[in-house]
Order: sequence, then structure tokens, then C-alpha cells
Amino acid sequence: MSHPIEVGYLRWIVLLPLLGAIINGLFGAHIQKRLGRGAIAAIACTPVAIAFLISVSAFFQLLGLEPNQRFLLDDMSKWIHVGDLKLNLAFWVDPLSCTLILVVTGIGGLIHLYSVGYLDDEPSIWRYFAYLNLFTAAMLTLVLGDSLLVMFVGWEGVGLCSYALIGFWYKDLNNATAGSKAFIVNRIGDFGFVLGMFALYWCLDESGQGTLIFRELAERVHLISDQKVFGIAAATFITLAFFVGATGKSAQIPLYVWLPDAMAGPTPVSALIHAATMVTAGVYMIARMSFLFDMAPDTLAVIATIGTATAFLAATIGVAQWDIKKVLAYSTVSQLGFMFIAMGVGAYSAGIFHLFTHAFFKACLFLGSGSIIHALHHEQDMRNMGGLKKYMPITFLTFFVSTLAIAGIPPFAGFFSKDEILWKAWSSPHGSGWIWLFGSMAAGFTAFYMFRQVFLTFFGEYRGGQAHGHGHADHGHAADHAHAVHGGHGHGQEPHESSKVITGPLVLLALGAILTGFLNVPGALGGHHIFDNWLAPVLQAGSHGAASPAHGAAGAHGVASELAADVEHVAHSVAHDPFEYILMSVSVGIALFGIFLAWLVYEKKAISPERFSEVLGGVPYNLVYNKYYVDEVYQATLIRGTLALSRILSAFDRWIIDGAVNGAAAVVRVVARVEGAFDTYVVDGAVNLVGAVSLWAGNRMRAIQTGHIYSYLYAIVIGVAVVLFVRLI
Amino acid sequence: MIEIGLHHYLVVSLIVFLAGLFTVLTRRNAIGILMGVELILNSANINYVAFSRFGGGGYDGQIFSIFVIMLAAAEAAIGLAIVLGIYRKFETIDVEATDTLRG
Amino acid sequence: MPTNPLTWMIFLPLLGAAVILCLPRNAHQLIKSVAAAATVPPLLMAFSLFQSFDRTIADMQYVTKIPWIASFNIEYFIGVDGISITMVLLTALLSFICIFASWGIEKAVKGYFALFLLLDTAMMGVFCALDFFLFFVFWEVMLLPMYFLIGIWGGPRREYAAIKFFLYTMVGSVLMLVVMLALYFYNDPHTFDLLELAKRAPTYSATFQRFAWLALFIGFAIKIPAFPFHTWLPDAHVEAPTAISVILAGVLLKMGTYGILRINYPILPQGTLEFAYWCLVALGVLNIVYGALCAMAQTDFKKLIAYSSISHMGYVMFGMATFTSQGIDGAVLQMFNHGTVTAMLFLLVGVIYDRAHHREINGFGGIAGIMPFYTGWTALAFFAAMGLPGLSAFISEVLVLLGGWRYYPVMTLIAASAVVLTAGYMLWTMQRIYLGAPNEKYLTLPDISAREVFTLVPLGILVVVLGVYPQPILDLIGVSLHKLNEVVLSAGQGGPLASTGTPPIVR
Amino acid sequence: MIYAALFYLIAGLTVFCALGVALSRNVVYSAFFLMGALLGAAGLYGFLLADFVAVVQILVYVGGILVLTLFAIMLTHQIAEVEVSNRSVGRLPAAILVIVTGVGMGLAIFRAPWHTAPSGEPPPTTYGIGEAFLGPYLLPFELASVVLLTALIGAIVLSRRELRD
Repeated sequence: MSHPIEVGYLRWIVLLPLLGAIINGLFGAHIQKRLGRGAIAAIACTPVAIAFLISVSAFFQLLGLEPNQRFLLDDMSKWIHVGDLKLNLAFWVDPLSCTLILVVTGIGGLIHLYSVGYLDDEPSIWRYFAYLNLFTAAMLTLVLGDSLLVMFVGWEGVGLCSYALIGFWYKDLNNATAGSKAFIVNRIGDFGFVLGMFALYWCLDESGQGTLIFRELAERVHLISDQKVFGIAAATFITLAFFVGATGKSAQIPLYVWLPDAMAGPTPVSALIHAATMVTAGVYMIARMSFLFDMAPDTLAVIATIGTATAFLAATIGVAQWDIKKVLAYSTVSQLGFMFIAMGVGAYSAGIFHLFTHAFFKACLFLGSGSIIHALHHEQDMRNMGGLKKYMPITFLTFFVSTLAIAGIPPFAGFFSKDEILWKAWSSPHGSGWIWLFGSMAAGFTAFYMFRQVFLTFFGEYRGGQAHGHGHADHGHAADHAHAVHGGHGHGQEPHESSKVITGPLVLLALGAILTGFLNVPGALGGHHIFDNWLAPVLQAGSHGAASPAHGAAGAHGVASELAADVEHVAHSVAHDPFEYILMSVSVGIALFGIFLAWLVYEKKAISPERFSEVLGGVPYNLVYNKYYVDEVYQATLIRGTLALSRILSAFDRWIIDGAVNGAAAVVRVVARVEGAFDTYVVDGAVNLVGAVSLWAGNRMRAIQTGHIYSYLYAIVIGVAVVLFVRLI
Repeated sequence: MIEIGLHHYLVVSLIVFLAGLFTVLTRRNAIGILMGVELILNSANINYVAFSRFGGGGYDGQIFSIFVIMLAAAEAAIGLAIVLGIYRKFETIDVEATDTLRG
Repeated sequence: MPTNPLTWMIFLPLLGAAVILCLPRNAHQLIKSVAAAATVPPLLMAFSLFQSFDRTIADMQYVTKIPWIASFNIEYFIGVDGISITMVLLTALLSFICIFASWGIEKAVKGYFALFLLLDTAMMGVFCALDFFLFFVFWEVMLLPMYFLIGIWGGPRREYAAIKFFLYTMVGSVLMLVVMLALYFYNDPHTFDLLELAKRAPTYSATFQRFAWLALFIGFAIKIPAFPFHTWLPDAHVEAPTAISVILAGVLLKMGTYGILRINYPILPQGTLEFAYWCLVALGVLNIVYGALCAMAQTDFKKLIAYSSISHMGYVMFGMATFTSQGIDGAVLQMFNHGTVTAMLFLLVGVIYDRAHHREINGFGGIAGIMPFYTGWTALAFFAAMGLPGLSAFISEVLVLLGGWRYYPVMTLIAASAVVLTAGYMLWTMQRIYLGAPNEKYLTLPDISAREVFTLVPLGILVVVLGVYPQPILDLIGVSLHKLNEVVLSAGQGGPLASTGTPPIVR
Repeated sequence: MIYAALFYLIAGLTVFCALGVALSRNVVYSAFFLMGALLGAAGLYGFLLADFVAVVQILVYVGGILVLTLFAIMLTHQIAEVEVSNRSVGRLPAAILVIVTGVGMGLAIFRAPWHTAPSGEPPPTTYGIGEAFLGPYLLPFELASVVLLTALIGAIVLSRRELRD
């Protein structure tokens, strides 16, 4: 890889949101009191907006470079220099990270804006925005970090912010618990991440080339090809460890359990963190190190399998949820599964593309559901909704568009990205028919439950009104304010469309859900793989990237022509398999069938849901309804087990170890006591006897001491006389 | 009449001593007791000087007697001061009344 | 007048103690002011020391060497190198802070502050001493004030805790004394000079090294405290007053690991290589995991922090035995970072204890809504203790684990799993005390006071700054530790481990 | 002959005065008897050719100690009470004891084989004593002066009224 171009402005992408977080975090309470909520919102939103602009300019700077030269570096300072380990605080931008920062700052900015409207009844909004800005900074660090350790800083940082934001309404202990759960599960993933990092470093160090900097890793990674760790190939071990990290962050089996619970956070948080950005970090990380994963086909197989299983199982769970956000949560897990399928079959750019489109439509869905929840005063149960289409037209329209996108209906974004993945799952050498089959079925389930949601929420009659109080109880903290702010909108009244601050981002995101798909229209449909080619310089290292584009600088100006020029060479390098069209139609067909079924059950009511579950059979339905009891199993085994172990060890500590110490002390004490008794009664007895005798004698003899001089004189004289006579006689 | 010899002096000294002893034993007046002590000291001095004269020992006996006189002076000064103190404290110098040191 | 700043740093507090002894018993304010004044100059000197310390050489700096008890060749020999400089800085800082943390002491104020300053002198002396005898003297002097500070100003079971602490440490001292004398008489001419003793390391027989190493190790392990010699710590912490807990965890525990680095490593390098795996790596990892699991089961807030200390000190033991630059630097950095982080934690426990008069974790709830600023500080300290990036402990723990992987991957695996446990008990505690609905009983608790914030601010700044930019400390310690590592590893070349090649011990 | 008569006279005076000290009912009388006894003793010293000691005896004892004693008597007793002040009790046991002791001592005097040297003419005593004090007895001499000083100070301290109270 060529030398990077040093630029000084990348740091501001990270530092500005961080600055916003610091200002709001330290002084937010005062600012809010003095200057009002508007100032807080401005302090929070402006840095993200500027960061977005900087990202865009970075994008254009990259675009102005040759594809192989697209690499900007901002080296801030030394960070950790110990021995051979030399890490700097440095940020870099290449096409891959550029895509991500655009998503993070762009969608992140929209969600910041949306939050202003959504949290208009939140008393300590400064805290919220401080967390949100901090999250943005951490996520950007994750994406921009030029070494694994800097990435890890962001990696853990987003986990922390996720914890803080899930537990934002901490006065309800359930929210706090959900936050802790998210953090701890993420930590299990982090554990894998660090192990992978250590193993990678020392494997390279064997040849004196230890490093954690991505661009050096890419050059030196071949050095580990014949090394072994714990008896398995080093590359396999390292990638598996990193994959553990990815499953934690990106909510894959078996570590996905935290994500549905994470819906306890405010809805914009769910949209930003638990749909668009943070959860995709695992995907990004694998793509970032695609050069390494390419060396470990075994790992890729594991990833594909896990991804497929996650996509399928989460989709089935989504079918039986009633909470509007839980449905979306499982849908997110499922979509992440698709991305991992892409990673697992080596179609990195397809995965990133799905990440990209998913960010738009899933954010839109979450924000739409947030709009509904906001309008219904924190009502989240879909059984209490219905008929909202006519009250909230904009929300409905955007939600519906995004639903079509996620269901994979052409020409919406999700169709292109998901279909690309399914096609690669079939056609890639790492893929297989099974992956395609389960993936398609998952897509069908997705279509079903998403439309189930649409029908339940927007169609039919409004079933709410009586249950408002219930909704309030869920978020007691906000209840007072809800009444104050929505003064003209009391109980029993009809819901109404949200404010422009909320609908604006919805519209923009929906536009994204429609349009982004066209960035990567597959060749089979006459497209140019613009997106694939944009990422090609980064992801080409493996065998599955597009063929290396070897062309001179395109003199053309403007994004479209520039991109088009890049693409030219590879667009049709893969021959069109007729099978691609068949698969495409089949998957669209499955999706349409899912939608039809949902329509039958929830709109036409030809089949009652109860009947439906009966048809499905009690056991599978219960299994799905209860999320396969995974949480319960974890609770019973891992958590209980750990706690029991900790109690046992603590008791061991208290009774055995400390007991041994105290026991030794007790033995010493017993010995001492025996000795003490001897001392008291024998030795001391003798001493005391002497004392007693002296005392007795003293008492007796004290009579002699009269205090009269003459009595002493008598004694003296008598004594002298006696001595005298004794001497004389 | 025999020559005045050592024994004469010793007898005088003995009588003075016994008188002093008797004084010390019978007086209840502190000053009286002190006077008895002075008599005893004088009898010792007579002995010293007599032994010095008849023992042929040069000046040693006389020097000792001078030391004794010196000590007697010191003793008298201290003793009388104490007596005065006792008198102030107890309003009497009767040694029977001053038995604070009784065991 | 002595010109060596170290001498001043050691004895100024003692001077302060003497002045306090001359003050009237009831002049509380004056006594406290004098105590504070006695800790300020050492702190300022520590700053200038930090500025002027030569980072490019591994030798001792600021050396003073004058005969003390000439007939036994005992010297007043002090100096600092990269290993001890951080500890000196930490001691100066924590002593200063703890004076203010003790501001609320009402019982026998005069005695308390006099003993505290005496303790300060002893601690500083231990870290500066380069004569084994001097080291031992300071080590023992430290015991006495500690015993009284726990035994008089402590909690309900203070006598038990104080005696336990005293006896445990005395056992260690006896072993150290034996080794000290053994080293003294083993060498001819007899000497207590640690540098001289290290120079003669190749002449010690293998058996001698083994016995001496183990005896010294047990002596130091009690102080660290390493499993299974750790049970004095929770008791001592629970009973000790806040400031003493801070000193205990912040400085005293470091003396164990410092002693190993200062004495065991250079003087008995072959013993070090031989026992590193079982005594340092295995016990260190056991400390990490065991401490974390025990912490999870505690219901006393302070006891929990005490066990977390045990866990975190495990990283130091593990790191120093990795024999990589990263690991050993990480270990010393962790000594410093643990000092600041755990000091914060104990100060924070003290804050809530002063208000609620109990430390039962399950007896709180929703404190965040009542004392928001206090909770903010606690969150910072908790996250630092969890090793979150951007905060100081992260750097040191990552370095230790990174270094550990080279020779002991399995152990690293086990040790790294503790990050999950640590997050578990920390967050669980956080949740039980601070989150949830506010406890009705404590609605009126006042938030953290300015004085308490004052004690926390320097630590908080250090935690954040060293988390973002650890290089100043790494520069400080790097050269000396590199040399020490080389010394130990090269001793393996001629010793029984010469044949094993690059990794000294892989089992 | 005159020499012997003079000796008996002085010795008798001394004995008489000593007995007077012992037996007198009045402490003032006792004091004056004491003076007589001391003068007698001084006379005896003269007989023994110890002229310096005799002079010291008169100066110190008669001029110093006795005057002191009289002062003490005056300070502690009003003149009116002089008659009853010199109480003396238990004379019988004291007399028995004194006689017994006297007998014992008398026996000792006459039984002991006293070493007597030929009594040559001694040189002038003042000169010799002065030599001895500044020669072999220098240290005791100086010590004696210290003792006297101490006694002086002690006496003053003891009799200071404010300290006693």
C-alpha cells in the first residue's frame, strides 16, 4: 500500500463530538438552567454536523485520488511506546472507514436532531446529549483508529455509552439491568477481541515484525501463515478470537441476548446505537481485517454458519413479539446475521453495503416507531395501536417505505443489498445452498413480521386510548412532563403527527432507504457495482474482491462520473449466471409470500393469530414466543453459575483460608492459654507468694515504725549495747 | 596521784557521752535532743584528740576532730532549721506529736 | 543542610510530626494545617523530580550515600530510578490527599496526624532506600503507625483487624530479616548495599537463591497481598478509616511488588526465573480471577473494593513475570494506576459511609438521583477500575495482558476472562447502590462536598490524562525496567535455564 | 601537781555541765550547761596540746552553734513557757540503758590494750594542721566546704516561710 497522505483535520471528526460531550457532561446542568434546552441541543448537534461536513470533505478528497492511493492519515501524537510496541494516536480514512464515518456522522446527526424533538419532556436532556455525543466520538474512534488498540478504545467506548444510554432512565431498575447486561455481554466479546489482538501481535513478533497498525498488518500478515497457536493455525485462532469480539458487539449467537433488552433505552438511541452504528462494528471490524480472515477459511465457515443461524432464529423470534421495538430489535439481529453471512462467504463489500443500506432503513424504522411511541405517550405494545395511518401520515409513509426496503422488495435499498448477499452465499466458494435456503427463509420471515407490524400499527382501528395510563407507568420518570408538555392532548384523545424535528429526519432516512440501493445495482440488473468498486482497494486483498482495477486517473469530475469511471473495468468481469435471476425471483417471491401471509392474518383476518399459532403448533410457538428460552438458560447456567462460584469462593476465602489463619491463631491462643495458666498459677503464684509474704510481714512490722524519734534511738542504743556485750563476752 | 593519761580522758569522754545519750533518750523537745547530740559529738572529739596526743599519730586525730566540728555546725544549722519548720507546721516541737512518718 | 530532595521528602513529614507533637492537644485546626503543610513540600518536590528526572539512563539518580552504622557497613543510601520514581510520586500525592481526606477526624487528632506523618516518612523511605538495612528499618517503622491508625481510629472490629495486619506483616518481616542477614553474611566483605548485592548475584549458589527468593517472596507476597496470604486485607480495609484505607491500598500494597522488583529481581535473578511461573504468573492470575469472584459475592462495599484490589494487584504480579517490555512496564504502570484508581474508590466509599453510616450494598439504591455529582465521580472510578479505555487502568492492564501472551498464552486467557467478571461485579454494585428508585431513607443526603471533591480531583485528572496519554509515565519507567528485564533474562543464560532459548519458561 | 589539779577541775566542770544538760528541767538552762560543757571540752583540748582545735571549739561551738541553739529556743518558745518546755519522759528505762551501755564502754576502755607512743613534744599545731589541710587532706577539706555551703543553703531553704506554706 502506498504512503498515506498526511492531513490534519481528521482528528476533528472525533474531537468535536468529544468536545460537545465534555461541555454538556461537565456544564450541561448549568447551561440547561441558564440558557435552556435549545443551547444543549445546539452544543450537541453542531459538532456532529461539522463532523459530517468534514467527513464529506474527506470523502471528496479521497475521491480525487487514484483508487490505490485513497488513504488519509492524521497522526496526532505518540500514545504507547513500549519496547517494540509503538502505537500512536492516529486516525485514518480509506474508502471503508470513509463509508462508515459518513453513516455515523450523517445518520448520527439526523438522530441527534430527532432526539431534540423526541426527548422534549426529558428533564436532564444534557446528560442524554453528553452520552450521545460521547457515543459518536467513540464510534468514530472505532472506525477511524489506525491500529487495533485505538479501534479497541472506540470498541469499548461505544459499549460504555451504550450502557449509559440503555440505562438512561436509571430510576427504573429494569433499564439499569438491561444496560449492565449489554455491557457484560459486550465484555465477553471484548475478551475475544483482546486475545486476538495479543495473539496477532506476538505471532508477528516471532519474525520481529510485531505491530497492531492496520496498514502494517495488511503488509505483514503473510508472516503468520504457517504459525500455530494452541495447536491450530494462527490465522484461524486469531480470526476466531476476533469473531468472538464481533459476536458480542454485533449481537450474534450466542451473545445476541443483550440487544433486545437494550430497547429499554430511548428510541433514538436504539436507532443510532442498536441499529445503525454500534452493532455493525463487528461487521466493520471483520471487513477491516478481511486480509486476515481470508487466510482462515475455517473461521469464515464458522462465521457464515453463525450468521445464518442468527438471521434465521432471530427472524422467527421476531414473528411472535408484541412490543414494537422488540420486533425491530430482533429484526436488527436478523439483519446483522445477513451481514455476517456476507462476511462468512467472503463477500465483504456486500456485507458493508448491507450495513450501509440497513443503517438507513432500520434507523428510519426505529425513528418511526419512536414517533409512534412518542405520540402514544410511551405506549409500545402493538396490541394497543392500530389505524395510525390516518393520524400520522408522514410517519406511516416513511415507515412503510422502510418496511418495503427491509422486506427486500425491489427497487428499495434492502432488495439490492440483501439479494447481493444471498447470491454471494450461493455462488461464492465459501457459500452453500443451505446458507441461501435459510437466508431466504429468514428474509421471508422478515417480510412477514415487518408487515405484521405495519398492519397491526397503521391499519385497522385505533385500539389505544384506555391503555395510556399503562404506558405512563412504564416510564414513570417522564409522566409528569408528558402531561405538562402535551397539555392539549390528554387521555383518550387521538394521536397526532409528530413535529417537524421528528418527521424531517424520517423523510430523509426514507429517501435513503429508497435511493441507496442504486449505489450497487448488480451487474445482472445492468448496474455498475459502484459501491463494490469504491471499496475494492481495501477489500480486494482476498480472492473475492473485484479484480484489481488497473487504470489511470480518471480525469472526469463529479461524483457520479468519477465513480462510474472506477467501475468500468470490473462491472462485467463476472459473467452473469442465469441462476442469479432465478434466485432473485425466488427470494422476492418468498418475501411477497410473507407479506401476503401477514396481510391474511392481520389485515384481512382470514386466519386469526391464535389459529395461526395453533397451526404452527404449541411447542414451536411457545419456543419462539419465549425467544427459545435462551435468556433463561443463560440465567440458569452462566449467571447463576458464576454467582454460585463467587459465593463458594467467598465462603472458601472466609472459612477455609481465613479460617486457617484464624485457626492457626486459635491454636497459638490455646497454647498460650495453657502456658498462661501455668504462668498464672505456678510462676505467678510463686511470685505472688513472695509478694504476699512481704506484705504480711510489712503489715506486722509496720508497728515498729512509730514515727517517734526516741523509739528509734532506743533501738539504736540497745543494738549498740548488745553488740558491745557480745564483743566483750 | 598518777600521771594524767589516756584513760582519764577516755573516762571524761565516756561520761559526757552517757550524758548526751541520756539527753537524747529522755528529751521530748527537739532542741534538747539536738543538744544531746552535740554532747555525743564532743565526747567523740575528746577521744580523737586524746588518741592523737597519746597515740603519737601526728595531726590526724585533730584534723578529724575539726571535721567533726564542721559537721556538727552543719548539722546544727540544718537541724535547727528543720525544728523551726516543724514548729511552724505543728505549732510544737514535741517529737511525740510529730509522728507523721508512722507506718 | 542536605541537598538531596529525596532526603527532604522522606524527613519533612517526620519534622511535621515532631511539630505536631509540640502543639496543644485541642488546637485541631492548627494540627491539621501543620500536617497539610508538611505534605506540600514533598509534593512540590515530587513535581520537580518528575520534571528533572533523567529518562534516558537506567542508573540511580539523586543518590545520597553516607555511612550510618559504620561498624556494620550500614549506610544511609537513597536514590531513585525508574522503578521507584513512580512510587515516590504516588506516595507524595496520596499523602497530601489523605491529609484532607482525614479532615473529619475528631478523635485524638494530634495522635492521628502525628502517626500519619510518621507513616508518610516510612513509606517514602521504603521507596527511596537502597541499603537493605535502611529499607528494612523503614519497612518496620511503617508497621507501627499503621497498627495504631487502624487499631485506634478504625471501625468496630479494629483491634482484630489491626492485630491481624500486624501479625501477618511481622511474619513477612521476619522472613525478610532472615534473608537480609543471610545476604549480609554470605557476601564478603559484608554489605547491605542493594546495588552491590545485585552485582554479586552470579556468585550466589542455586540453593541459596532458591531459599532466599522464596523467603523474600513470601514476605512481599503478604504485602501485595497474594493468594493465600491475602485475608488480612479485607479486614484491615473494612476497619480502617477512609484515609488509611487509601494509603493501605494506594501505597502499602505496592511495597510488596516493589520489593520483588527491587530486591528479588536484580539480586536473585535465577531464583526469579525459576519461580516466576508458579509464584508470580500462576498466583498472579489466581489473584486476578479469585479476587474478582470473591468481590462479586461481597455485600460490604468496602470489602468489595478490597477484593477488587486483590484482583488488580494480580495484574502487577502477572505483568512483572512476563519478561517482556510490555508486561513489565504495564505492571509498574498498573502499580501507579491502581494507586490512583483504588484511592478514588476508597475515598468514594468513605463519602457514602460518612453520610449513611453503613456500607451494606443492598441497603442503598437510587443514590444517583440523590447525589448526582457523587455518582458521577463514582462512575468515573468504577469505569477506571473496570479498565475502560480512555482511563488509566486500561493501558496498564492491556500492556500486562499483551506481554503475558508471549510466554503464557493460557494464563493470559484466564486472566483476560476476568475483565468480564470485573465488569460484572462493578456494574452489579453500581446498579445496587446508585441506580433504581431512590431509597426513601436517604433522600436528604447532601451531595459530595467541596473538600471531598478536592481530594478526588487530582486523582481523577491523573486517571483521565494517563488513560489518554500514558507516555509520560512509560518514559519514566521504561529504561530502568528494560535494564532490569535484561539483567534477569541474561542471568538465565548462564544458569540452569540457559538451554531453553528465547522463552525463559513455558510450561 | 598543779597540772593534775587543773585537769581534774576542768574535767569535773565538763562532766558537771554535761550532766546538767541531761538533767536540767529548763531548756534555756540546758543551753547554758551545754556552753559550759563545750568550754570544758575546749580546756581539755588545751591540755592535750591541741591548741588549734581548742580555739576552733570555742569559736564554732560556743560562738556559733550555741548562739544558734539559743536563737532557736527563743523563736520556738515564748519566754513565759520556758518552764514547762523541757519535758523529759521515761527517765528510768533510759537511765538503765545508759548505765548498761556505760558499763560496757567502761569495760572496753579498761580492757582494751591501747597503743600508746612515747609522748614527745609535738611541733606547733597550727602550722602542721595548715600543711595537712592543703596537702594530703585537700580533697576532704574542699568537700567539707561544699558540705557547709550546701547546709547553709539547705537551712535557708528549709526555713523560708513562703515555701513551707
